[in-house]
Amino acid sequence: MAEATATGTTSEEWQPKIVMFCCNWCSYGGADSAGMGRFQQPPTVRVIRVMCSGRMDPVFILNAFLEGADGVIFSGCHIGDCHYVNGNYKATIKYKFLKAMVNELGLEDERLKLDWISASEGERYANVVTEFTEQIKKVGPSPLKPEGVV
Amino acid sequence: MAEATATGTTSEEWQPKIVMFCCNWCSYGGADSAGMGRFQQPPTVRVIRVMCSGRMDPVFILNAFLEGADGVIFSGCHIGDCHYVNGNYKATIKYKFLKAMVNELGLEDERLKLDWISASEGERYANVVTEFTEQIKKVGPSPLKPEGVV
Amino acid sequence: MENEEPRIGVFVCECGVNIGGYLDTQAVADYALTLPNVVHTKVNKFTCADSGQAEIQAGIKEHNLNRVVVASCTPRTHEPTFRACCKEAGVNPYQFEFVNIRDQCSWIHMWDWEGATAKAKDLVRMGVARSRLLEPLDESSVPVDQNVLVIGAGVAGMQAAIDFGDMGYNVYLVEKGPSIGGRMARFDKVFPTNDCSICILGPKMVEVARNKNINIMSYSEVTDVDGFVGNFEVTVLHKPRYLDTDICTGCGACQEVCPVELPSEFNENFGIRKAIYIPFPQAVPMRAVLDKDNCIGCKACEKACEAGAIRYDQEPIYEKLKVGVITVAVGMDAFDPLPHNNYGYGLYDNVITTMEFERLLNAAGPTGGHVVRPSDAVEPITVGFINCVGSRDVNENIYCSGGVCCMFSIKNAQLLKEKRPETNHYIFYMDIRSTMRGFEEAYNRARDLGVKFIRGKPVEITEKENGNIVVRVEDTLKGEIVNVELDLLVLGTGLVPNEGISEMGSILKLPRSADGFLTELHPKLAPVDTTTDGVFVAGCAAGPRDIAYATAHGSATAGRATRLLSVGSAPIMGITARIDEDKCVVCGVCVDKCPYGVFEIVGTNGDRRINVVEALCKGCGTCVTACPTGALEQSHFKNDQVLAQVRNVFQYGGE
Amino acid sequence: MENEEPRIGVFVCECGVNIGGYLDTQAVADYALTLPNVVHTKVNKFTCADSGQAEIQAGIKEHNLNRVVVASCTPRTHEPTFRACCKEAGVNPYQFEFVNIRDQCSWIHMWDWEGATAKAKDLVRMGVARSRLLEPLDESSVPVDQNVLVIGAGVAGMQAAIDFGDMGYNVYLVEKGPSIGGRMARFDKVFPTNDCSICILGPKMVEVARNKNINIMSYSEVTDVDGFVGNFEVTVLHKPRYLDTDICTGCGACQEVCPVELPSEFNENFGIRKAIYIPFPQAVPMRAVLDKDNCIGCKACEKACEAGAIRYDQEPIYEKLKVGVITVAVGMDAFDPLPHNNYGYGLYDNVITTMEFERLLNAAGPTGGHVVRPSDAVEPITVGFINCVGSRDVNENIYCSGGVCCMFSIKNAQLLKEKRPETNHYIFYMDIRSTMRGFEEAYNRARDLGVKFIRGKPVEITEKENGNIVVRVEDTLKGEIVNVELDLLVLGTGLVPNEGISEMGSILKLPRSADGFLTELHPKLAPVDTTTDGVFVAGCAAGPRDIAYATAHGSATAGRATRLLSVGSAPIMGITARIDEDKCVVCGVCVDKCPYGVFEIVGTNGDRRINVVEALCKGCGTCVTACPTGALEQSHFKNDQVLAQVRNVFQYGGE
Repeated sequence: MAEATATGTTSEEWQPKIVMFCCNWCSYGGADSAGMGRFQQPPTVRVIRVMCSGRMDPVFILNAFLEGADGVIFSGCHIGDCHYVNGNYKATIKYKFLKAMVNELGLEDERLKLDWISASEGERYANVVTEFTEQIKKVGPSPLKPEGVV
Repeated sequence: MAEATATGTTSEEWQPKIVMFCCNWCSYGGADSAGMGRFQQPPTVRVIRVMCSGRMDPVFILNAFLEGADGVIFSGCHIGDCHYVNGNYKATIKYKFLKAMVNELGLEDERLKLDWISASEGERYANVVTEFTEQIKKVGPSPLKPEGVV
Repeated sequence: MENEEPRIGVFVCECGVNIGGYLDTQAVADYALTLPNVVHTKVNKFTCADSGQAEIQAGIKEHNLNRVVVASCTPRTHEPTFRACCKEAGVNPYQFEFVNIRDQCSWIHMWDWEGATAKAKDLVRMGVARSRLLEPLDESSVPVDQNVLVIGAGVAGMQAAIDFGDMGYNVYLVEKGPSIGGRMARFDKVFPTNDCSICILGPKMVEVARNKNINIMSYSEVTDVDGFVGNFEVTVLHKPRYLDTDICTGCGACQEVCPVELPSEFNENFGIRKAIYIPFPQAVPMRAVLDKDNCIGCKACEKACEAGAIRYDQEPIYEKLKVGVITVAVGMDAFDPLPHNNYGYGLYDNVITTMEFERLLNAAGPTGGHVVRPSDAVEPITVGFINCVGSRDVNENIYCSGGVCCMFSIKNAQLLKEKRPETNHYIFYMDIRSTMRGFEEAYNRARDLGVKFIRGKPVEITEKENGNIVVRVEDTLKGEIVNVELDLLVLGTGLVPNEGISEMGSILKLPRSADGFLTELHPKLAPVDTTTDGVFVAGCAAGPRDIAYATAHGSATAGRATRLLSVGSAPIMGITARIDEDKCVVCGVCVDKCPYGVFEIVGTNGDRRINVVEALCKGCGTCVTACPTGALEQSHFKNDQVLAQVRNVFQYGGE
Repeated sequence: MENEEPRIGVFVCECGVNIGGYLDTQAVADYALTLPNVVHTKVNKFTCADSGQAEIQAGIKEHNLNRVVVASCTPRTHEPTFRACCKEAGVNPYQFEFVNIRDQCSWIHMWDWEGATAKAKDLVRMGVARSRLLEPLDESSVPVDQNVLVIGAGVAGMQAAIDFGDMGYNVYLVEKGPSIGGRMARFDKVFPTNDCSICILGPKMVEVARNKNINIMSYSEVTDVDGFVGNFEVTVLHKPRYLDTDICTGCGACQEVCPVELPSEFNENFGIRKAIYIPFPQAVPMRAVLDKDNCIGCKACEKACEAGAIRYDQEPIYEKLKVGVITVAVGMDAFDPLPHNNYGYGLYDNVITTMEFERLLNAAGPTGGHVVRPSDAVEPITVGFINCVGSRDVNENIYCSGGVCCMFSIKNAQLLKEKRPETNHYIFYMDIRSTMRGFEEAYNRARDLGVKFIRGKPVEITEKENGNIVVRVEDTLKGEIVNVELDLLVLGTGLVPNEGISEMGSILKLPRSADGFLTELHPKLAPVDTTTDGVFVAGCAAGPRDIAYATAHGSATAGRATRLLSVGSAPIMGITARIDEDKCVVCGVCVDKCPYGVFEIVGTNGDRRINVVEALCKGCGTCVTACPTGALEQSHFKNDQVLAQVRNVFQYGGE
């Protein structure tokens, strides 16, 4: 099992695995800015880039949970700043629907997060990741995680 | 004699009339800069613009004296800064020749002046004019001045 | 080609030690080679360098790759580079996949070698999974309309218009005010040369007016922009001047007779203008404008106008323009100290702003160039200037206004001192920021003239009975509190975004930065490009800067935009929405969801179908998410492509 | 038309109160009407304004004028305006005459109403006399070659080349170094975002290399430029690299085996390079270069080169190019503190410059990104930065380097603090000049990180036995002398003109300003134009500025120059030399006097004559003065035209 440490860090503590969807213009840029600013954060997040938070298909998020995600964040431009007029506003509507779905799946509310992060907010991006990681650590591994998944 | 005060100022003191040749790029610019900087000076100078101090024909200067000029200045870019490579250097050769001519005409040395003034030297321009005016006042009206000329 | 078995090459960049120093690049590359369809991997020192790209191209040839994955920095800066590299070597640029293991991995997990390495492997696995499903896309292009829109006719916008016009392109220069010229027309002198501002601007304004290719649309506003690079549809509102500008000669007879006196905006509300007025003596176009809100309807102007130009019943006109490229040069405003009464402004008569001082100093201004204090019209002897008013202030704006306000104070103190040597001047500052060419020399001149510089931020401003102003300040160089009594206090107000910038940002879909100004595409290397293709930004719309910088910016937008105009076509993204008509039930949800009008229902009854105008699509994918039948897909971000990434975040332990 | 009786109109400008406030404009106009051939006079409020120009044009029509005299500001700014105005109304632009009664009269005699009025009358009389003799001249034009020369491939030059190339023009990009990229390639990070410099520059370098319209001529120098706008003949020296660049693959095998170790210029002489070397890992072109001066001739490289690219006998090649426009972007140098041992540099090991610090900090630098002090290779704990080294200093350079050095220190202190939080940092400054977008925020971040800012110019630097550096400085905010002991001292060196700028200025006939950088045509409104038509200046060649500004400048030159390229022709002045062959004795004096090669003797014996290549003439008139027979005349500055002015300085009292 060469990949035994694939999810982990040097510490023995359990590290959650979080899927994060970022829009290309703001949040993905914010993730890059965190890098440029060297804002350190736990290596728990796997970012998937889409062009707009409006592209955030509920099927993506449900799939992430079914595959084993301990938490999911989706993130776009601040309201009013959408590169595509109002895709982020449309995303908020999906979010409400998804919140309900998450509960129906038997997952805790805290596992799904929507946050607006602009391209310049590198530090805030790092804080969001760090805080969400802590939050997920508190609620523990996802009950939906298929056995053997890392 | 409606033009009685045409050469004068509000004071009764004699005011010389000085002809000044300026190259377009440096000295004429310096004269403008004096204006922009509001560097006050006596209204004794009449500027004639040529493109380069290298255009300074001895005939212009001799004519100026013969017509009644109490003094003549010619001015160009500082050596090394000529817009036309080295026209100002060529002007220095004319100047030596002219100095000799001025003496032969029976005029004082002080009535002819060569000075390099750059476009940015507004204050220096005003000083040159003021000092040359004082100098000419000391030597007095040109002996070559035709009668009745103002 | 679409059914070709994927042959994927994975290139892992060390980026010097930027990646190589914080995670095990060789382990990542070795791991990649274990993934399905990966037939070649290589670690490059710098993948983006010529040598790195050569290695990619050699890999493509040697291993007959049809897909390339690069794990390095970020697609936001380097995707175009690698796409072009792939294309050159025969791999479709859309079958290139970027994996971000620097900005989003090595740089943020600098103390966790194993964690970073494991994450990089995950990310590469996700990228490879997506790569496998990527389809080749055609790069198409759209024609570029040869007309140009310049929004804002300050010095940056005018310069852009002149450059475009001189090149031979037809330019619409839209200015919301009644004359072109912008802020610079109101300055008395410009630093550091102390040139008379309108004297040097006037010829440029006339140059604009005379340019046969420039259509000046003054007193007009851009209210809507549709379309896309090369093909923008612009709506311009021509506000009524209430006169026929073809007939008006700008003689000014109307303003002579108008009985209504109002504060003059051009003179910063010192002095008056009439309800019908010529904006200022050098206005272009030299036409009157009637301020209907304040008109009392006496019709005196109509009687006085020999040309018969007055039209009380004029209506706003909306005009549609088609343009290929746009320069946005909407400029800035001066910080307004009134709402917070900064430093007593608005409370004490003899506290004025820099811009007000400019007009008082101006020979053509309301006082004929005599700087007088408002309380009693007396010419002040002792004058103070406070820098950074509204700038470098956590309560107002954090940013510095480009050193512009420092220079205004220095220039104005100097000019008044030269004009009236009996005056004394104090400049209260935090840092003197005389950075650009000739500025430091101007600062030295002011010092030599005897202008006193006190380093300290005033803590209290009080007014004496005689109207004098007392500034209480800690002189931080002397370490003592001093009280300086002044006849007049001038606030060096900073530069803030133009009041219309928020709306303009929305109309053009341009983001704004934390400082409120429009955001450039890249703060260093693409300073006049924007995130919207074909739209460029010049001058203070993209942050405070001085006149020379704004002018260069104007020309820079012309330089950048002409790349599109001169070639006559612009590439468009392949990531547009496509429809599967077999699945579509013509419910019309997409029609409503799309902000760009990509979709239209055509035909009737049984023949109804959705028509997709691909060139309008900007590739957000929102419609796909909304489509209830799955008939819509976004190329390059298809559901299965994104889901492949989602699924490959995880793996079974024994896999 | 030439023999038409002159009908002169004289327009006297009040320029608001700029003229009208200091002399009697109406009296001047009335006086003008008494002069021969003057048939119309008018006083305008602002002659240059739309309304004033309309008055000129109305005057031309009403009074059938064939000559116009305007008495107003200065021809240096407004002559083109009025010439165009005249031309529109049917008066030949060369029969317009400018009389300067503002800059050279009202503004300099502000307290002498009568003296100024009398002088203005004299000047108008002189102008009218000259006007009477002015001849119509054709405005001719020359074709503009569609090739472009960009000199210098730093970020400004690269940007210009990209923009020109994208427009479709063929670009020669001449760079004296062995790789493009310029100074920016050597920086570690760029402020204020702390982006990795080469990471963002690399793609731009590759973009240049990939652009099919750009011919990169690296390791080459422009040695001569002849000709004129649209038609420059350029000589480029290709220095020998001593290898065949078509064959060299940049593999680096040569430098592996070369036994000669030399200080690495790219790494600011920290670390080594070989006598044959690849300039740096991201170099474009990625080719080796052999430093023949230091080669020992062992031929190890020749044996190691599998491609067989080495050519020891390569000779310099001089190539002639023809181009229509030129962008000069020769950049800057960092101030060198060695000659004067500023702050102990050169005396004490642990005093280094900003650029040296950049290379130490750089992960791909000589220390792999470990900042160590030179004396003992220990990583310093306490680091000091002195700003304004070589700038704002009467003994070195008076000017400020654009705030660039302030930002370098702030960035570098911040980066090292983030990398090694145990370090302490002191920045010694006079004013912190964080003016541009995001700079103030970066300054605040550095403060928040704990970087200490001490306001004061160090007065003494001493070295301790352990190599530590003690900075003695008056902390001007505390008002006390402090001694700060440092492990390492970094000098924030200013920006100075590139060492080659003097020669470049001479080659292109461009003046330099007091600061040593090239002079723009106008410091505010023509920031990238020069006094030589068709030649434009970008980036730090025209004074210190940051990367964003330099990049915008590069695009701005493309914008300005494309005006000429796109129209395909450039107007040339009518004020050239003309010859009267009947008077010419073919003595050849003019041939020697003309610096532009306008004159050539053609024919033999009895058929010998002077051929005048008018397009080469720049209109200085020096040849006319030299011509012994009076055969030469300068159009528009003919002897009788100038003499008319001379004679009309004076008048007889009773006239």
